[in-house]
Amino acid sequence: MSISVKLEAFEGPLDLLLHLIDKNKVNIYDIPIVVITEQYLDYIKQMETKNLEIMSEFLVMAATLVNIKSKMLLPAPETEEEEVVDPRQELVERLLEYKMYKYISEELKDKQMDASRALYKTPSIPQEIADYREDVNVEELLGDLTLARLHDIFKSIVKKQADKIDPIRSKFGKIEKEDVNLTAKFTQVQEYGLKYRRFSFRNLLEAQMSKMEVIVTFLSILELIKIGRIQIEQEGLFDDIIITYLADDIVQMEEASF
Amino acid sequence: MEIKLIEAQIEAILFTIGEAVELERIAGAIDHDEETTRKLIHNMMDRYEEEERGIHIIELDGAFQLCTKSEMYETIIKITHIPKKHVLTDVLLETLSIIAYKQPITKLQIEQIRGVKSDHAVNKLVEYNLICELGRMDVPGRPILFGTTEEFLRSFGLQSLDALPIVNPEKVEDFKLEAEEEMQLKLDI
Amino acid sequence: MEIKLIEAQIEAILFTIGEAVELERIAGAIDHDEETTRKLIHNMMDRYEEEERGIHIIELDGAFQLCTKSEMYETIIKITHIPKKHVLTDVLLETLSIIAYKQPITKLQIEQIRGVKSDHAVNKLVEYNLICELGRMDVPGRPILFGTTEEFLRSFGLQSLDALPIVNPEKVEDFKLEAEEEMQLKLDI
Repeated sequence: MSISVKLEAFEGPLDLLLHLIDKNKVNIYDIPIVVITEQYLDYIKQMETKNLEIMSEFLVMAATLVNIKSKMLLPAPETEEEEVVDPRQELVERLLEYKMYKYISEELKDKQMDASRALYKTPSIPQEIADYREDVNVEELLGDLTLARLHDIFKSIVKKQADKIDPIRSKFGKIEKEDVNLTAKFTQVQEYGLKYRRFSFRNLLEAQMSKMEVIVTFLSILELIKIGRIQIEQEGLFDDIIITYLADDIVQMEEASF
Repeated sequence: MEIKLIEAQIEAILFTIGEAVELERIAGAIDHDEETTRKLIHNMMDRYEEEERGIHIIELDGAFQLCTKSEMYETIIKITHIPKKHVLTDVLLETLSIIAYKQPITKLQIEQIRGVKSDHAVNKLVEYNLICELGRMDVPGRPILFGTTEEFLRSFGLQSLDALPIVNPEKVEDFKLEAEEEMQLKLDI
Repeated sequence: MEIKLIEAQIEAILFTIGEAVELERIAGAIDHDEETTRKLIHNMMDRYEEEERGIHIIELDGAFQLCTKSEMYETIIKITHIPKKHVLTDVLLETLSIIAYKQPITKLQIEQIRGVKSDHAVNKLVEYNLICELGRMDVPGRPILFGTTEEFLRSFGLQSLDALPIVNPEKVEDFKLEAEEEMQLKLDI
């Protein structure tokens, strides 16, 4: 399922999400998270941005979506007192707030249009008056400012600047965008399953090279659960998940509902 | 005819200075207290409207400025070139809306709402003099707090921040209904 | 009500342009012949006088200009002489401290340290006579170098820059060279 969207036409992850919600004509309070997540990932896959910063912003949202998606696939914990919070709630609130500001900015745009039709006059203060410049009383202006205080202010700025330099990131040389192919990963995960039959979820994730690979691997697992090709067990909360590969062959991406 | 004279003085001041003049300064120049001065100016404002003049007085956060009425625009551009104002992109407008409603606000807070880095937008808005630094927030790192300027009010035809368009709860309900209708539409198919 | 509107248009034109506008141009803008336009303007001139306004229209060799009446002169002088309140805000203090300890420094370098555009702060500090231009840096664009004024030193009871913990006069040249090298480096990239 590929969606044709104009690449990089979005201001950010929230903007893209709103577009997808709009496009799918779904209720913002009831986002079909699976569909939207898939389309979202599909979109960022097409993004050819070399700008790591922009890409990472979109990836953070991808992780959020996958997180929500996984929470929704899991059975809700049976608690009596606590009301079960929809995992989508926080995202919905953010989206609504963002949507509100988009609406306001449209209103402001109209206001600016109207206001730009009012014209002003440049000052016409007679030269001899304009030439008059009152003396600023520096001493009064500085008040009880001491040199020590001025130095403190300076030091705090210099310190702040030093803090800004991230010791880890500043050591990075060049970071290149890697291609994580969803179709290939989907097949790869099945190959892994066919080989090991019963394996640890944690080991599988640890074998992944990057965050993007982890995300895509995780998505593949979810998909394989959905189409009944694997089974999972977990002894206790936060224990490792053991995956059993049930099938004897491998399905291609097109056959699955990705 | 004391009042006539004072009004003439106020008109002359606003005309000469051309920019927004604080009530305080006008009051000082005409030698009256601020309350009286404000009343006088408000009276003048009404008269400018009644008399269907080509110019009027606008109020900007307690300061006053003379400018042409917007209906005059077409005629004026016929004989003089009006320099274009900065065109604000959607990104800038969106960032500006957030700052206008949430001020004082830090860059980080803006970024949390927008979901994207906003350095460029914030810097551009500072450059256009639509926002300015208000000081620093008293938390570790002491981030800069931003707020809107007088130029912002002028550019958007707002008397004060109170005149910002209000998003009432009904509007939010509308968004919801809209979304639901869209949903219904889908179910009907 | 046609005449009212045309008069408003003429007022708006004269206001916006601020200088003398030839009858011909005004006539063209309001779409009337020159004779009619002249009559209209003369009517307006009479009215401005009758109403004892602060501004009036003057005729200069077939051109017209809006200006304040000469009786208003005293009031205008008064307002321009009303001292404005000067305050050293956090923004100004911060900028001042950077200039004090890093001088000579360009605006760009200040902005790099502060992370925001600082034109406003720099201009204000110059206006307050706390900083001044020291010269220009010898790189493309020849940016202005800023430093503190003698007045600033005097206020702190300092004899010279020597007394500032970091900077001394000999070092100033070094800093300047250093800065120029850095600048050059950047341009080379």
